[in-house]
Amino acid sequence: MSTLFDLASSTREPAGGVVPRPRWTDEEVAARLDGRLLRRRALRLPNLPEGTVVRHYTRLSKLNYGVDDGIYPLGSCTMKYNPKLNEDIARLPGLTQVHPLADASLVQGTLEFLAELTRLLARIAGMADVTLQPVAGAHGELTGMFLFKKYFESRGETKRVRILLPDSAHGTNPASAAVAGFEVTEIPSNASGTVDLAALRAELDASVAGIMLTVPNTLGIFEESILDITAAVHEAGALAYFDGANLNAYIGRARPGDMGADVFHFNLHKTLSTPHGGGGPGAGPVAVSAQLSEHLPVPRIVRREGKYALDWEAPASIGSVHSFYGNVLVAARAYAYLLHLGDEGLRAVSENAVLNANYLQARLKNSFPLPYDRLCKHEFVLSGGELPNHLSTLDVAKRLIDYGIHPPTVYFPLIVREAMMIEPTETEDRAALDRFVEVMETIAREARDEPDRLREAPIKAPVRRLDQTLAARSPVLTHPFPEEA
Amino acid sequence: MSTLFDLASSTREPAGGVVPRPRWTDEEVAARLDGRLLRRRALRLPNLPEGTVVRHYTRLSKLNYGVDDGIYPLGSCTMKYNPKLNEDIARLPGLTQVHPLADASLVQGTLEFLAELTRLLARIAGMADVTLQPVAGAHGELTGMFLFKKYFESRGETKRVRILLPDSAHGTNPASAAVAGFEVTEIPSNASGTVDLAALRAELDASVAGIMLTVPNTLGIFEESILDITAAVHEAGALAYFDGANLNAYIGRARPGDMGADVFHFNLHKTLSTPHGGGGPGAGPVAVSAQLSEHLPVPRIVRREGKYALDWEAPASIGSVHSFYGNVLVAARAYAYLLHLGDEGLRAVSENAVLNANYLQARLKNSFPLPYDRLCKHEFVLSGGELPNHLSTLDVAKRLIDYGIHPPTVYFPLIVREAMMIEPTETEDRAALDRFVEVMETIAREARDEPDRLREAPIKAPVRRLDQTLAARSPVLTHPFPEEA
Amino acid sequence: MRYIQRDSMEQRKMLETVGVASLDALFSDIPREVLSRFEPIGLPGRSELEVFEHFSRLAEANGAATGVSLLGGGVYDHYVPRAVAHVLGRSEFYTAYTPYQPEISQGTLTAMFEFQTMVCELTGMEIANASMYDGATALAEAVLMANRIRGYGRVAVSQALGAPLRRVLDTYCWAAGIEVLDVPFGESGQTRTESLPADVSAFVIQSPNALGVLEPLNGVKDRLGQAFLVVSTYPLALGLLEPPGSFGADVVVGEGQSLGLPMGFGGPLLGLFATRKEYLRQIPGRVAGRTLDASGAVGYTMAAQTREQHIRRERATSNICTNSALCALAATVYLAILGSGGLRQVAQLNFERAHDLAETLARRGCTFPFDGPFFNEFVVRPKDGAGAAHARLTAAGFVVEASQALTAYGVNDALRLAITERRTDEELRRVADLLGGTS
Amino acid sequence: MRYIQRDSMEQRKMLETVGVASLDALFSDIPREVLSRFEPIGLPGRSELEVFEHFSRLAEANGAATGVSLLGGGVYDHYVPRAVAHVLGRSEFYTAYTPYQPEISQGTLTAMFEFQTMVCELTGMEIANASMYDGATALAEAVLMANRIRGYGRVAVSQALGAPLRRVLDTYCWAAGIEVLDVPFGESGQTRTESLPADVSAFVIQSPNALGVLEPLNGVKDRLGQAFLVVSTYPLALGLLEPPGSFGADVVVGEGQSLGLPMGFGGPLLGLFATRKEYLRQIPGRVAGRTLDASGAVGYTMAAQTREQHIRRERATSNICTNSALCALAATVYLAILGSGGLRQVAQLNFERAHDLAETLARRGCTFPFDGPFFNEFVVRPKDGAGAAHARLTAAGFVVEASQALTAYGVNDALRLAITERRTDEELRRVADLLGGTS
Ligand SMILES: Cc1ncc(COP(=O)(O)O)c(C=O)c1O
Ligand SMILES: Cc1ncc(COP(=O)(O)O)c(C=O)c1O
Repeated sequence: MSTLFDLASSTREPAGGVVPRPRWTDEEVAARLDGRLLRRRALRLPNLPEGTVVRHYTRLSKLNYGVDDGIYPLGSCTMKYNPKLNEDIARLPGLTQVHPLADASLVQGTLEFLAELTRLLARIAGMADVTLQPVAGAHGELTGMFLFKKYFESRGETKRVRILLPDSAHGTNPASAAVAGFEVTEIPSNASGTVDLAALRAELDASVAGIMLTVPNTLGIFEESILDITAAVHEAGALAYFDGANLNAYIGRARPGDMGADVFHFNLHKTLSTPHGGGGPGAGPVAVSAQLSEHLPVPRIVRREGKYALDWEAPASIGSVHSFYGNVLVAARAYAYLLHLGDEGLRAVSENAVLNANYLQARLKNSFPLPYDRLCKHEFVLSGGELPNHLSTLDVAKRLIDYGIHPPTVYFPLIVREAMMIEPTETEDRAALDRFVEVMETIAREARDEPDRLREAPIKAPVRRLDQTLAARSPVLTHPFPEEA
Repeated sequence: MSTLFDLASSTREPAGGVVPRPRWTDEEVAARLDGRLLRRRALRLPNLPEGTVVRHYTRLSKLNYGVDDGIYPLGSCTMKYNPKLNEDIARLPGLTQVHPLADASLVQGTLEFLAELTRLLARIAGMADVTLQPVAGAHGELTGMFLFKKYFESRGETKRVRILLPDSAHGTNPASAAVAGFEVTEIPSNASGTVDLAALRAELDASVAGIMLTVPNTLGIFEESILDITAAVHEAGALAYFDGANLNAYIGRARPGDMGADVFHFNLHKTLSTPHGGGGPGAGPVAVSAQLSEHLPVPRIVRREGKYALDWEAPASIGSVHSFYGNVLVAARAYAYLLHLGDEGLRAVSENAVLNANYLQARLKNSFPLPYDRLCKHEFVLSGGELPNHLSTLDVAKRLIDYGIHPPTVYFPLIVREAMMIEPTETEDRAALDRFVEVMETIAREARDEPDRLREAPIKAPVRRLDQTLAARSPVLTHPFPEEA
Repeated sequence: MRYIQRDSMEQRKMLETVGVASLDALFSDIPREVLSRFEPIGLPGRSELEVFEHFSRLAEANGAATGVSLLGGGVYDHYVPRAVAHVLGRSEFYTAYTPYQPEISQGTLTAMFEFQTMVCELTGMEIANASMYDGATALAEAVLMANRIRGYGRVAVSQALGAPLRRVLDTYCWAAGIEVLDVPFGESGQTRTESLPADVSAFVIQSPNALGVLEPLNGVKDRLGQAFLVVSTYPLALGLLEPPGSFGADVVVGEGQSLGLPMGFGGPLLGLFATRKEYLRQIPGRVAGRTLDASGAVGYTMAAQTREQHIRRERATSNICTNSALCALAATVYLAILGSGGLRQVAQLNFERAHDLAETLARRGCTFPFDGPFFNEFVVRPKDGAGAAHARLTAAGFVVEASQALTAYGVNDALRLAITERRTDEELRRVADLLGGTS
Repeated sequence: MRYIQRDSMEQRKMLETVGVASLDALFSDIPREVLSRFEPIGLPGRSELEVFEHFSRLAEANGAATGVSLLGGGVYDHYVPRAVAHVLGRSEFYTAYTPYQPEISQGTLTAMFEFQTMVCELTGMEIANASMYDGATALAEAVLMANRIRGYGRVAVSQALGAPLRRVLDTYCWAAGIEVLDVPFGESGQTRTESLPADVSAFVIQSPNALGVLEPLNGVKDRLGQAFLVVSTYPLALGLLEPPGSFGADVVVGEGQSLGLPMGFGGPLLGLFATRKEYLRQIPGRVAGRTLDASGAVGYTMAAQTREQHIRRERATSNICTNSALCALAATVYLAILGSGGLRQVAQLNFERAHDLAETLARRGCTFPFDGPFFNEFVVRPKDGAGAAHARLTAAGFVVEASQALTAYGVNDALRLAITERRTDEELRRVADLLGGTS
């Protein structure tokens, strides 16, 4: 894998030509700027013609696997198809060439869709209000934890320092709670993979600020006692945070607000089809119940006398969590998706997401152990713990690559040994699901009869299996430039 | 290679949703349209969700090799880098959403750049006038032949029915002459690869309408006697057509008008960097000397009282050769390229094109015979005629594929046995040229020592070597639908 | 010069390898007189930023782009699903050459094969080529082919053939020495096919024709004798309409712009060309065909290349090399995205909106010079004269053809309007008000 | 529903395999009360055409997009070479997830590695992460990190820190229980670094700061003792300016929007985060590192993952998962296209145009509240008052911040103007005329 820096030869002259040539001499610049402020050593950035750069990144792109290349069953990540319409909308010059400090009268179009999306998300959540400011799921969680903190601070309940978390929770949940200054207490899951209600009740005291729940949980299981859980939490004077990364499991037919959520975050880059970009940008809007809405981040988008405006007056607000108003162009995509789907489409989302997952689960459990064998929602978790010949889940994952399929999420959730967390999403059709089953069955057979095929996998990827330990032990994080003369 | 039709399952329900649902019932439609006019059998077009379609064409795209994937040394085709700026310009809604029949007052922007490009191309050619109407090189040739015809018709010289053509000419030249109703006479090349002047003189009589020349010719050799040739043609009362596909060999330092050309066609999709699109669209503007300009196709773009307009009044015109004004969006790209390059850039084009070709020629002639060993221009022709082990040029070409390089043009020009016609273009840098040399040297070695590697090539392409004869002998040109019930 | 690497040190080294002393020496084979006559074009180089801003200004100077188009006549303001541009934006497609090396061109070739299949489906024909320059040259080449095969040196042409087609046809026929005979149309706007000239190589008719009227193709073929029935069609309409192939057409050609191409001031366009299997060796342009590779796997390649100019040179049946491949890919993806269901929807929407408007206009007292059936385009005579109506529409931001445009067809004081699926109810209401007065 | 296949027949077959009777039965685990309380959002589905037209109208309602921007304060109207969008439009990049499976993510990972290298080059630091949400959260996380390491529970912050940064910093510090101490700025507009509070975990300064003024970082680090020097920077300016790393910064953060991102009403943005090698295990966000594959070939993977929340959960140093990967790719390609030469050109153009305007304004009698050096942004006091000048500029189509925006920094009756390479001579002439009167 050569990098851009490997392409550079030291003799190359600057290509230039993107912008007009500057007019001033170095002396004219220096006359206006203290010498100590001027860059002394030239940047070590290669100067290449556009074609060389484009070829380099075209080549790199082909070393990647994206949703447009095939099924991408990463559990919890909801790698559904990203409509091209939405991409084009987010690239409309009328939306992109807008400065965040422009006067509200000059950005009525953007403010309108932000306001409308806010309104629609609140309806989807069945909750009082929404902020679009958080730019990722974990950022939504953090914002939620800030809201918890502010809520209790405003009530003088400063002793509520603990957050309860099921042991099946996504890693960002405890991390977000910790970054916001809370202590985390883990609640064990019961045999059916859901929250152990008794264990929860035992922890619920006056030191608890709240609970963070993922619904359905990371096993793909709906917390059937969800109403009991939230009732118990509320009874104890605590709040319930719902991680909404898995909303595609019930969107269009159930609402977190009706389950007792006080704060809920959306992952627009999961549920509402905005692309992941190889790791972002996303968007993590947060919905709240009425009692928390005064604490939402500023500014709020309001409508006054038929015009949209930004409102900074919110004395009880937690403040801001983003430079401006969140990932506006991600919000545009999500809004476009909602407009297209409408209510009927939202229902189709959960319908197909859950049907596809159950279909895969039903077919795959013959080939791999399914620790929690029951109706699942949008995803389910197999175990690679019983693989023969000392093979591991990692080997299965890497072998999938050889068949041109992206592996599922592996080794998460932690409560399943050698977990393989599989989420087909609603945009896969049956042909794609059947192909996946077929390949998984083949791999199960290979594990038994030809274990080396798994152990040596991948052999058809751009690189063979990479040494992660080496990368962690002796980190090389930047291009090692040869020492200059 | 599965096609879209292989993806379809018959039970699939229409996806819809691109446009609003129609409102009328079938009866309401039928009430307005004679039943015999209404489609009876449903189209056999699969109804697939967008994601499935996008994945299909994404996969197909990866079976292709484009300029962004690496060097593309197809001789005569000038596969240079296609700047992204130009692509974006050609996609500006202000340029694309313009109907060709809109009133001139509403298309002043487009008319302006068409007029400006016309003017600049005339200056580049050093000729009196230009039409942008032809949409490909061969279309330019045809237009040129029409112009010849009209010219002689207008002078009453109806006996001039012959076109002379060097035996090194590109195949479209004789074909264009034939389609325009001329007879073709071939002129042999001399030992140095250029037109045999004596043979030419011998043919030049009153039955000759003109000559078609490629400058530099398809061997990449500049016709050093070009002035003698055109003088002889003119003396005989005939006209000289220059095929300008190879203009990058001298653009910015010499002009066909100064060499005696009466008609000259540009290949914007070669010389001025517009992309080939897998076989079009291109653009083949035609430049003419003053005496021919009254015959140019209508409409002409004119400027009157500070406004651009279309002028249809040209009684001596050949008429039109295109529905409208040629490939306007290709012209936009070419104009953008010219604006960027300016005079200095145009000079750099020929400089680097010729330097790159001579550099490759110098290095490769050690590995493959070079029948015309002399200074070349933008390209040169090697021969695969001496390959050992009964190998052919085709084998070399296919083996290049295994090294990730697009083969050169093969088996053309016809006057070189087992020709390999190599044109690096000016946008390749030395690293790319050196890599090409290295691979060609490797292949020459393999031809000697491991001939099967060539014979069996390609082995790393999406398919192995394809049977062209089978395709020609038993043509299957459409998807064979299974007989319907 | 963002695209060309000019590195003086590298250049020196390369010149050494070549064995010449200077860059100028590389051009020593060009006669000195020629070099000395050279004059630059007088253009300074400009940065990318400047070129882009310049074109942005040019684009803004095109008022037509922000107007509401009611123009037709071969090119229409249809909606293109956004996915089409995404596929076309894959550089593997748009930066590739004609697929001379099929093993690394399976993307282009497979799509060509799909395109041919789709064109056959749409037109009801047996074989199709991989594209022509545009609908006009496709028609001209169809006539050349018919005349090559039949050899009468004369063709009969409907007078309701669109002017852009007719102009190009005239040029090609003039050069080929083919005589063009006119066939008039009647009060319905339909061509009088009852009595057609004999001893012609082809009869050329367009449906919907230049007046928007659908031609009654039924039975025409039977009256033609030896002559080819050459039909120029509007492919999008074929989502709703019976294809010409069902009426015995020998060649179906058409402008494919409606299938996913922008209007682009008329270019690039997409010529469709479909015919009977028996004429395979006669058709112009390229054709992709299915074949097998050395391992027996299915692949695609250019078929029937023996027809091509490479091999037969002056005996070639066609001079076409570069065609409209990327436009054909656009049409292929457009049809793939829509599917049969979607295409039918689009076609019907065009039909019903145009009829809705026409019926409203009729109720408001506008008249119609022709009473034949139509698809999405019709000629209307506004109540108070075409000139005034045209001025009102233009002032209101509509882009309409001047009424003089129809004089070519002998029609005066009328406007031709094309209504696509992009036109909203609100826009049509305004058109109706401007043409027929408020109800 | 163009994206979801709903085929009743297939669904039936799949339900059979699952062993449930109906689609509704798939949701039997959701409590009935919850299901029964459900209410739809009241939205009909709309076709692609309608959604696109709707957004086109919204885009047109943004007057700011066609105005001439003089706005800055963290986000700037820079020109983005068109090739950037082409690379970003490769679906392999934008439709991929975080590179959990490195073997099929070498594209993303190699680009991350390049990005980190570039950020280090620009900032003069040893290591950088693969991106943060935006400049503000990058700064907040830098302060949290400094406080984690130093543990004083207090940080000192320049009052010339931009409001968008300060707001977020305040929120994060409040939640983490970190006290924020203000450090004032002087008449030059530069922060008074002569005497800084002791016992703080970090000193936070921005250069160029909210007033556009370049901070004199020289010697600051020496006066800080244990405290981290945390500098927020404007990366594009670093094409011309000495990087903070040269002045001993411990953490350099910044808003990366200037490197190839559209303004997009402020999001997505790109947080830069660079620091010293010794803090590798402490930095938030992801990092790509070089490694070898089973055959010994070089490849890239996510390094230092042990820090991540997956493994350490509540002891994680960061909760960041999804970040701004695609924005980082944009910056990488932007810098690759420009090269060191191009970046220097862009930076100098910004500098000279802004100084050109400021000097013209000075000649015309405008005054400047601060006399410190600046890059491309400055605060000016128009001759006849900021309010009137603002109104004139706005009426002339310029997009400018209201003068009240500066009251947060104690500045009244002045405007902040940012001038980028996109501003033409003609535009600057008009600004000068509108602010200073014609000369
Ligand atoms: C269940 C769950 N919660 C939270 C997150 C964090 O979301 P983000 O990556 O957008 O920060 C994820 C994403 O991986 C998730 O799957
Ligand atoms: C020398 C020469 N002449 C003419 C042509 C025909 O040009 P086009 O393919 O644009 O019709 C070509 C292209 O292959 C060529 O190389």
